[in-house]
Amino acid sequence: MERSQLKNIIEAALLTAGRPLSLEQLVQLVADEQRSCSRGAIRKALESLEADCAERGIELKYVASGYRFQVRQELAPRIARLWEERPPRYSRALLETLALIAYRQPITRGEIETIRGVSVSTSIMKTLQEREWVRVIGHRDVPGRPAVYGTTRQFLDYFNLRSLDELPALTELVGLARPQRQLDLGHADEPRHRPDAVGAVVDGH
Amino acid sequence: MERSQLKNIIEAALLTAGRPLSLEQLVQLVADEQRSCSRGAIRKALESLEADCAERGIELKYVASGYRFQVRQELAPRIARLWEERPPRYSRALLETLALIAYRQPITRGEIETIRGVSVSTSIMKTLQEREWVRVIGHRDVPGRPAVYGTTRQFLDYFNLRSLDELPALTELVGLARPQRQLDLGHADEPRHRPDAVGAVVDGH
Amino acid sequence: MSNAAPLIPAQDPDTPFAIVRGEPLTELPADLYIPPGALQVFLEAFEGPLDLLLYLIKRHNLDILDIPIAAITRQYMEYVELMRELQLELAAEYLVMAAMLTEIKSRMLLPKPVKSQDEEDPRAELVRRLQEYERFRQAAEDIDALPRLERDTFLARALSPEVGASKPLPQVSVQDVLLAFKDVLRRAEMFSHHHVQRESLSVRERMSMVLAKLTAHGFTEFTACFALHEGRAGVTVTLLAVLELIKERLIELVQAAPFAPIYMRPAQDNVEI
Repeated sequence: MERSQLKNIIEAALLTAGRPLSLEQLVQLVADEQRSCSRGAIRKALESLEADCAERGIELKYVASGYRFQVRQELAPRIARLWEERPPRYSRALLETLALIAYRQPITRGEIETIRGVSVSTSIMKTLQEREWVRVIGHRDVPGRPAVYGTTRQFLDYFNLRSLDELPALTELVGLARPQRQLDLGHADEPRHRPDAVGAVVDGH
Repeated sequence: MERSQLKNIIEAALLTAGRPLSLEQLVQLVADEQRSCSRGAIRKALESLEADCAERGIELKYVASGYRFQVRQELAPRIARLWEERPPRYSRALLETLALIAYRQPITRGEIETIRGVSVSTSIMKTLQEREWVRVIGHRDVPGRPAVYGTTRQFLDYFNLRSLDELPALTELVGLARPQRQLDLGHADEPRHRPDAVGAVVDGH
Repeated sequence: MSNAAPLIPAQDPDTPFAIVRGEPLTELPADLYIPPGALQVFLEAFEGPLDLLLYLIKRHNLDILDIPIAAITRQYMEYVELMRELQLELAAEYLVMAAMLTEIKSRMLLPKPVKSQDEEDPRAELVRRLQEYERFRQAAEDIDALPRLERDTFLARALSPEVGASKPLPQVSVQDVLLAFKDVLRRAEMFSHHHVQRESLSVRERMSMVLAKLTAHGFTEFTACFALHEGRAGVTVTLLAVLELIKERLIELVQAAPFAPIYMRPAQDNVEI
């Protein structure tokens, strides 16, 4: 397969899939009956496609589920004019719930409520799940066996992230005054939340 | 506006609109507050975009309702593998939204959200409109003048109906073979629980 | 709020201390002489007692690690009272927090004979919770600021070729639609007392047709939407549809003078009082 032909197939596939495609999926896609195509060749083609975009209004982006072409951020306001509807805005309650699930997964609804200090509405949990940003990844082995939630790859894709690592870092807890010192330590022991371990489970999906 | 910037906007617009764009629509889109852009300039940009595609896997096509990018015919068999691997299907959220529009039209997005108890994602409304099953048929005269949606001729055609009258009434559900239990399986959309893997994570936390 | 002595008078007047519905708020309505509506918006903007407390702490430029508990409790209680007076729905969590604050206050007042090393500041737990919540409040803002699809970027797509192996579209059956409808109604608890009548559907359909026509053509003569060849039943359906559209404020009837032809048009922006 010629180089340019390979590039063309990959470009066409990424533009029609309607979702990001992983390197693995691209390997399968371009594999011929006769011969397969190395991951290296595909990586090269992707790099070349990326370079082709340098001056253009779209870019090749690598997110959690793979590669996709998307509009450059600086053009987005103008492109948004194509639609009558404004982009959805999310409430603080929903974003705080999402943040807690993202940084503290696996987490139960009850635990979210404890940290936020208010109950979490069912419609927020439903909205997060319908968006496929969040899903039930198991049940905590305590009475009532409450569901524990985690974020999905679609969440990462939507927010232009490759992995949970790329989430903005949580602010450090500032040193507490004397009497609270111990509490502070108790907290600092907790590793800065890096749910890579969880990532494995989520990725398995 | 520079030539290349104009090209970039047009290219990005055609690649994201999800529908062909007419020259008129492009003129409006690129029009600035300060100055407008001649149809000639846009035609030139389109020609240049077309030329850029000469060696690529996609081409700029002019169809009845305007311009659009599409994958070259000769690549079709390759791309088709994408769908073999993962036949597309609609989410429950989309079907419920469609059903509410069909049975409750004319209806606003807000009304759909009230009944469903969940916010409706913009991509669902876009998908339904791109499929030409649903369209904006007016605006409700309340603050914000929200769009009201109704079903289309194409919707009836697809479902082989002469008129909405022929949509089954709810009472006919009784006669449907599909047992109640299967409905609840809808919840099984939720990715399946994998106790071992998750358990490990939960415990490890 | 009315006669409470301000805790700390000094604060930068230009620093927004709260974001209410996306708008930075640099000044709190100083007393009750503000329209209750505005206050309501303000109060509803709190995401719960922790949020409210953090706001009070910021507002008065307090050190979160050394909260003057008596003063903050008084302020907190004033808000809670205010919410009650305005008959805002007051989540139970606000009252639980009120009890917690009162308890901390009384423990702070207890004389401490010997200061033991292990003794914990009564405020410790509250401080911990406030800080924890604040982190995630910030994290939520950070996530909101990430470039995201449908707002800061859009997926680029090209059409698949038309002939041959074109991208298949998901298949849906009428049953799927009906089941989805039934499902959503059941969830909305409308199912038991709501049956869809064939008749009402034909009216619904006609409503869409009339509305689409008016949206496309603007003014249309009232009589023009009736197709006489449809017979009495058809005309009745159209009439019902028009009446329903008027009721739902989707269209309006206009008549220039008595006995002049009646026109229909899509509902306009009416002057709001």
